Amino acid sequence: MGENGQPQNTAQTDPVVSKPVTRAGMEIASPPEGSADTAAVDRRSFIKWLAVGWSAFAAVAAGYGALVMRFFFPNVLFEPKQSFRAGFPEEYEMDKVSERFKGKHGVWIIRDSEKIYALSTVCTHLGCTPNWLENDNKFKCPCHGSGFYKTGINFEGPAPRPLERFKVSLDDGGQIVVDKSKKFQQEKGEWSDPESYLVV
Amino acid sequence: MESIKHFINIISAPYVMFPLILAVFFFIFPPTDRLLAIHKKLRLYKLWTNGGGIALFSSLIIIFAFGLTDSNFRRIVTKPDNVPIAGLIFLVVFFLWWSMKQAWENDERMAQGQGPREAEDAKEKVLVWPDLVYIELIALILCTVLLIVWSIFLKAPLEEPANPTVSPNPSKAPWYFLGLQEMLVYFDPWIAGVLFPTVIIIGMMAIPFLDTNEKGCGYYSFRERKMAVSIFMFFWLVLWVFLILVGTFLRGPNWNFFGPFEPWDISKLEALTNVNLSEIIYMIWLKQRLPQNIFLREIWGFLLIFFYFGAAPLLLAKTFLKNLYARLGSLRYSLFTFLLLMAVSLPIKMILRWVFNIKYIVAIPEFFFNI
Amino acid sequence: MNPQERHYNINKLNVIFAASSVLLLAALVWLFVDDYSRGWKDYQKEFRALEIQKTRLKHSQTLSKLQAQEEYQSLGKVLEAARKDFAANCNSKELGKETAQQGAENDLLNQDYKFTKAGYDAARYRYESAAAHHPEDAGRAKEEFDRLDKKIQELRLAVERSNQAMKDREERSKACGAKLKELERKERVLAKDSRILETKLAKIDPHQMNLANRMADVVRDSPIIDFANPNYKIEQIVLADMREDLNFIDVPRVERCVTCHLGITNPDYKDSPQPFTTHPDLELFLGNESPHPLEEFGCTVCHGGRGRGTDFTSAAHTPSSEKQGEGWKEKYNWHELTHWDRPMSSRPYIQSGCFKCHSGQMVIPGAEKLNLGINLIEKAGCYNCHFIEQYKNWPKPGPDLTKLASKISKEWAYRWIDNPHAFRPDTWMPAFFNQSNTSDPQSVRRNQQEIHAIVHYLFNQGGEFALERMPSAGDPKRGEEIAASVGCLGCHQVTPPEEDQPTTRTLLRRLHGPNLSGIGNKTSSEWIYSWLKDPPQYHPETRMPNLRLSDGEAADVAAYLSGLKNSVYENVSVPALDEKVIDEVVLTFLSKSGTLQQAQAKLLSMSLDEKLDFSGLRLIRHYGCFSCHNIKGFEKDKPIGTELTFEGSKTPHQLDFGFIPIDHSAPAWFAQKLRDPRIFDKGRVKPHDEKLRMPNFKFTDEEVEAIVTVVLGLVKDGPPSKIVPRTMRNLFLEEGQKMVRLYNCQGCHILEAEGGAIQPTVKEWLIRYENRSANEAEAVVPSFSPPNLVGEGKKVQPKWLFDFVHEPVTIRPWLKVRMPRYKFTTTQLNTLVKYFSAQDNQEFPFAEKTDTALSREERQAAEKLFSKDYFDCAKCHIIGDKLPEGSPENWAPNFALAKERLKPQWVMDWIKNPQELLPGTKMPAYFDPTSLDTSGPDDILNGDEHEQIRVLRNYLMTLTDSYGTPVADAPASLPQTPASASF
Amino acid sequence: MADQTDETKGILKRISETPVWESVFRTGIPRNRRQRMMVILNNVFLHLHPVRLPKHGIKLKYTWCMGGLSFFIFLALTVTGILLMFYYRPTVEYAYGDIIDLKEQVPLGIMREIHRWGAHLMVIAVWLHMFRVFMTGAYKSPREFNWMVGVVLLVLTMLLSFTGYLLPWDQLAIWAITVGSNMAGATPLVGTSGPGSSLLAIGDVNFVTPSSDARFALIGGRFIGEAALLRFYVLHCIGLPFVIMIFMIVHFWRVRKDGGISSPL
Repeated sequence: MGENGQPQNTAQTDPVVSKPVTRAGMEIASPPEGSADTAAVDRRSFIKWLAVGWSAFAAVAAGYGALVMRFFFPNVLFEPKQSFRAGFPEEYEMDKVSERFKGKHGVWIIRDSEKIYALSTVCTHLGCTPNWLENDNKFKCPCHGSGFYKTGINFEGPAPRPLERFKVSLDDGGQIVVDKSKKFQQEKGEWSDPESYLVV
Repeated sequence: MESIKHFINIISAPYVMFPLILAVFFFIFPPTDRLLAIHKKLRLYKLWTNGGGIALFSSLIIIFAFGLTDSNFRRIVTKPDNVPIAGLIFLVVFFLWWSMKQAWENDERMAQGQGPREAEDAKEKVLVWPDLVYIELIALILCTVLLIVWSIFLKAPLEEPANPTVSPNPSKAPWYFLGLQEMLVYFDPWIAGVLFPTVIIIGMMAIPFLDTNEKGCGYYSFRERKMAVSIFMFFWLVLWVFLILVGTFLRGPNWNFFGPFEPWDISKLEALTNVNLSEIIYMIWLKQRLPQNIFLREIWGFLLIFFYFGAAPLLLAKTFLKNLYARLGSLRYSLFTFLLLMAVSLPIKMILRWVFNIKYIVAIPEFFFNI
Repeated sequence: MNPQERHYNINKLNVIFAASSVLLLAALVWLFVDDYSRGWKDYQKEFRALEIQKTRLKHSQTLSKLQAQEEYQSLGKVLEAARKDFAANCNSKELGKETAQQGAENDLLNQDYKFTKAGYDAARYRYESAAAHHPEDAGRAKEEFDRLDKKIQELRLAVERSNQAMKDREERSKACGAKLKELERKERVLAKDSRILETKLAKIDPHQMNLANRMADVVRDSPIIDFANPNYKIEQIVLADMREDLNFIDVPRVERCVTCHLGITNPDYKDSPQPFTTHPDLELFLGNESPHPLEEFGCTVCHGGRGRGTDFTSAAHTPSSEKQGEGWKEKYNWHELTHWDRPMSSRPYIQSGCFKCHSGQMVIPGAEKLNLGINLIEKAGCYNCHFIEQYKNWPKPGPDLTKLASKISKEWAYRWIDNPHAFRPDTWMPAFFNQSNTSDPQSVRRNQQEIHAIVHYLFNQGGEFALERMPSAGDPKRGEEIAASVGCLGCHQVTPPEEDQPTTRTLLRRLHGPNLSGIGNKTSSEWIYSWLKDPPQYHPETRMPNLRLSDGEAADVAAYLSGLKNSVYENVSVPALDEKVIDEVVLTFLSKSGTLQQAQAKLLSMSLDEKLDFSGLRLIRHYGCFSCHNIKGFEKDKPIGTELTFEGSKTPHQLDFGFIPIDHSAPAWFAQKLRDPRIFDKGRVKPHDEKLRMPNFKFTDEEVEAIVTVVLGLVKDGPPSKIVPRTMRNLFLEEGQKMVRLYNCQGCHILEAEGGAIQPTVKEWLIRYENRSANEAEAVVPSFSPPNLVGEGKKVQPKWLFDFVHEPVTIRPWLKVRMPRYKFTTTQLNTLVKYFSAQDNQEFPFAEKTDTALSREERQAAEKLFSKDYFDCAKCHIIGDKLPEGSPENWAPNFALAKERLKPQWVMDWIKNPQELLPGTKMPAYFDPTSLDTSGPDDILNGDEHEQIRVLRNYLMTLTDSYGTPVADAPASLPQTPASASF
Repeated sequence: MADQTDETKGILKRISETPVWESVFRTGIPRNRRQRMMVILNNVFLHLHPVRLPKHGIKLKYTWCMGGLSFFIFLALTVTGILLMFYYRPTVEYAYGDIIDLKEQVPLGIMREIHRWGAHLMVIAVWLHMFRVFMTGAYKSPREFNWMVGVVLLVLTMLLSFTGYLLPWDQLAIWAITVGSNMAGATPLVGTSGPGSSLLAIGDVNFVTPSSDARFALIGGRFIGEAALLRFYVLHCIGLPFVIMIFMIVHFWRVRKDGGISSPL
């Protein structure tokens, strides 16, 4: 094995890849040895194949990356459903914050003189759950001290923006349906979206 | 007794403690020759002698011993997950002292024209078997002993079963991330939680390339590389370890500040009267309503940021940091100043908050873009 | 020689590397494509096209309807004018500028207030905490607090003033646009439906999208990034309560069926092709208001199949027929999902899914096939040989055979056992002999002798039944009339069954007792007479009641019945006894308990009688005759068949398909088994006594399907608590329904809106014996049939009901049909009473006591109402002995019974609105339930209708047998009134 | 030792002369210099070390032994972690109960304490190691690359600790992880509550949603739940240890290749 002349033989017998190519191959290993006349042609084909090979390889590597990334996003979620029925509008007292669905669905339902809206119980700062302080008439987040008015507007603490509201609508039977998959943010001017409240 | 506690409570407030540390820090770890002269005049290097060490340690022990008589302090410090942080304080102080002591000894030797002690030692070669292998074995045996005894004395914490609807007050991240969580008070999550960690990692990796000083390799030393050590100490001790301590021991319900001897009163209120830069400019100075156009509204903040990261390094290169610029070259210099400005932005933001009640320089909550 | 120490040609390596890299890339692309192309996406795309088409159509319809609306058109014009008006008058720039200026000041002031307030709150806390912990600092803290307090009071005033001013300004500018706003609101309300459709179209219809959205519509579903926000995605429902049984552990059910069955809950897709079709019964299933909403019950709970499957095969779809299966193979590349124990139920057996949860109920509303199957199982008595948990302790369906000798002849018995269906095609007695595995001459020969042995044993039991002597020969004609009228036909038939009559549950009620045609050939008139007089005398556990016939009536009926002849068996010869074959039989059984030699020795020592006795006993045990009949000597034997309690959970591997080329599925096996119980012996070589022995019930195909449906529903993985809650009420209902079923109450009565099987025969009787025309008869049938028992629990007092069922009395003397007397135990009677109470949600056993006392004035008022001048109650109602005038079909029950029989509250409700309680009743409505307060007579009790009804009720509760005499138990304080004598 | 009989000596000697012994221990008891060198060279584990060091390199005063201890604690955590895996099931139903059982019934369930405190200790040890390296200027040429690897190891150490924090599935765990993982949601562009997330949209179709952002990739759901527990478990037990091992191998290799312990020039 150690002292065979195989490469030369192959090069000689192979009509397509003939001798010069072998030299070109050597050239990479030791440039000074190359023969000048055929080197240009060889170099071109050399680079061509190398380019094809490595770009394909790079694409494959990118593909692997995409594969792994995609793998981390499953096609279904086993999380609880995002919408729920919240009873009839008449069940909510005027100007009161209802904590009926705080625990189960993470939503406050609030009725004011004109409308009913559903506030998310997720603090916009870092996602803790604020508490409704009836006496202070405000929501106060226990984690970092953010405070919100009944409307959900932030007025103290590190919370960068008001609480989010959820889509509310009436179903065929006249019950309120809160859809948590659709959010409305005050700072984007979305609270004027008619889907974000129920006129009562 | 009570008044001492009260005093400690007051001075440990970040807006007292932090400026205090800032004021003292650069005298203890002087980055320049001028500060070093003051340092020497004040005989602060005595800290790095055996006597200084004893003083440091005994004061630390006294503080803890004194603190542990207080029920509030005891409750916080003896929380199982906080015990390692108490340990961390002792370890950090000890190793800081030890390294600085060796550094000063070497500095003295070199001042007298001798090489560092390590150079002397290095002349002699030692076979690894059995000396090194043996002390390693002993070290890991002792380490195991420590772990076992610790585990016997202190049970790992286990709280109530997870409940996604009830958040404990306060909710704290694991202690080594409390520095980041503390930063959240001053910065938006995308900066404190994403940008800063990334910059910290990149910055740390960049250290060998920014520090072009060839001296001080392979032995403890301070004077030869005081700028590097001083900056590192500032980042590590002040912006990392200190913030962890604040986050662990001094942040209570509602992430309010509580002194070490103050009970964690859930109803404690702090006046949070922060405003954005745009509000100051338009509402208070110009007595106008905020412009509807976001860009117009925040243009001043953007200009300020641009100046801070764009123009300031250039100005500095021409003035204060002329020498540094010359030494580092433009690429290294811009990376260095960027990292430095990034890091300094935290104390700046803190001070802006405390002094001017500034919440955000640029506030575009519509796009979650607040600086 | 090789200074570079090289071996391969580097260029060649480059080419190979390039080629293999490209190959790898291709493979990777293939991998992505393969992962990306999933069948359900095509369905979703198809559905979307359908949805667009439907929505477009609906939208254009709504829109044209809206535009045709006059109101809308005029509103449009007004609105336009209002808009112009608004633009001209309300939108001044100056005003806007002023508002902005004022707004800025207001904002600043508000912010100032907000901050001061925050500082104030904090100062308060500091003061409080200082006062508590550091009193020395409290003074300073208080100072600060007081300062802020003062400041905030001032600020507050300013802020309020400023806010008010701001509000006023806004109000003013709003007022200008108020009219426009109101008009716009009106327009919104009118155009709501069309707007909703428009928004929907904008979401799904690419033609309604702008360029960006159209691009996004394509991009969002492209490979790799289709995780972010795809159009087409797997829809699933996770059912936390409907667990899936994975052998020893329950896991939540995951239902992905709706990924393809996209229109399943939307009634708009009724006519769309599968898989988009709407569910055929949204009222009962899937709808939000239905008892089985999709979110809670999903699909596979009822249908079976693999809920997690997302392609046609992996969802374990099951074809309804082999032909459909072939079609599926072609169309969907379908194959049976072999490694899944619970494939979808195929369409014919779909109702088996109901039984999983509803197996405690006797009747499952809406599941007709299943109900039929349950009835068939009960009638055929499957549970006697095959233990089924639900039918534990049910009675044997066949007659007692211990006293057989008194009833029939040995020859007749032989012929019957040999081929029961020849004599009585609709009998429940199955055929044991001459079946597909016993039709070879040798088996036939052996069977003949086996029957002889069985008959021998049956006639040797020694049971005694003393036949009563008939008082007279009886008049068959009168007997026929009696049989037609007293109620025999609620359970029996007297004519041979019609060919090709579909099996229904009503028919089964009339097959409750045997078909009596041909009974004259079977037994004697004496036996019939004795039986009629006292059925339990012959068969202690019989469910045949005592019709309370007088001796003469019984004799007439006996004479009539014995005249019903069927001579089929006259021509059937009974083969002679063949001792050699009997020996063979005896030897078979003997050799089972000893060596052959011992058996042969034993055989030699036996006489023929002994042999017959011995083999008869063994054969009855072998064939399981004792399961359905009481036979002496088998009191402790256990059922001989496979237990069926969880038969539906059996997988095909657990069933022996033999050499029969049918589909290897459980339903196919069960169906085949029922059609020909012995078929799986085909091609097998077995000794006679090891052959399959299940008898043939000659079920029709539809009956087989119904029974298989039930069997497939006998599964293990029902929900643990079953879905019907185990409340007392439901338990009472179940128990009661069981009795109703066992004693065939619905053969005569209508209960739970079912039953009254006797009614057609009543009609016939009316035509034949009462000379009514067919139409007339049809109209009055309800009056001459046993009463409809709807609301019975509300109506009658429990104690009365108990007594009545125990010992019936006549309530409606005009009825020929009569309530028979059952030999119910106290428990059974209580069960019935509880059942009726539970039916109507009545308190049981106690009800509130109602005071039915009447004052003098009240009594007079009541009598007036009762009289001819007003309601004329006595025109129809019997009062004690006093019968009303007019024809009996207009008569109504006896008032004298009211006090003991009826619940006071019910009487009031009844007077108020009889139609509500018993739709179609003849009782006239004297009050108008829709406007009760004005419908009664005005001159009695000041026209207070409630009072009128109350006194009338109280009055009725005082009436007794001897109508017209003063009421004995009227309260002593009230003067007894002789006024009633005027009637 | 002095009065050891010849016989016992003979037994020890005989054992150490058996072919089995010799096939395992090539060097014999390292008595002389050569043997002491050979024992390091011939043992794959000890081979981590060079044969000889400059004297300061073995001084605790110089090294603090923090690198070695970090590695040792890692090994201890690996062993205790593997043991814990036998009793811990990473599901919402079982996780919390299994942790209780480690304390209540599992023999030597103290493994959990050792694991937890070891984790804290490892973070501290790694920090101190970094501190020592900085103070001795050991990151300087030619050790720049190894410093960078060290930074990666530091980050991985904290991530390992962070992922392990969720596993007991108690209030402490999920809320610490909620606070931590919400930061991922603030990642610019690819986090729903990060700046620029609304830029990744075409028309009305938003591509960064709570179920497709950076936070989701981390916790496998829209909130901390079953999927997060499983992901953190896999990362904690397999993913991150695998990565950190690779980096450790590189780290150790480069320590040797970059000239061993740092010394004054």
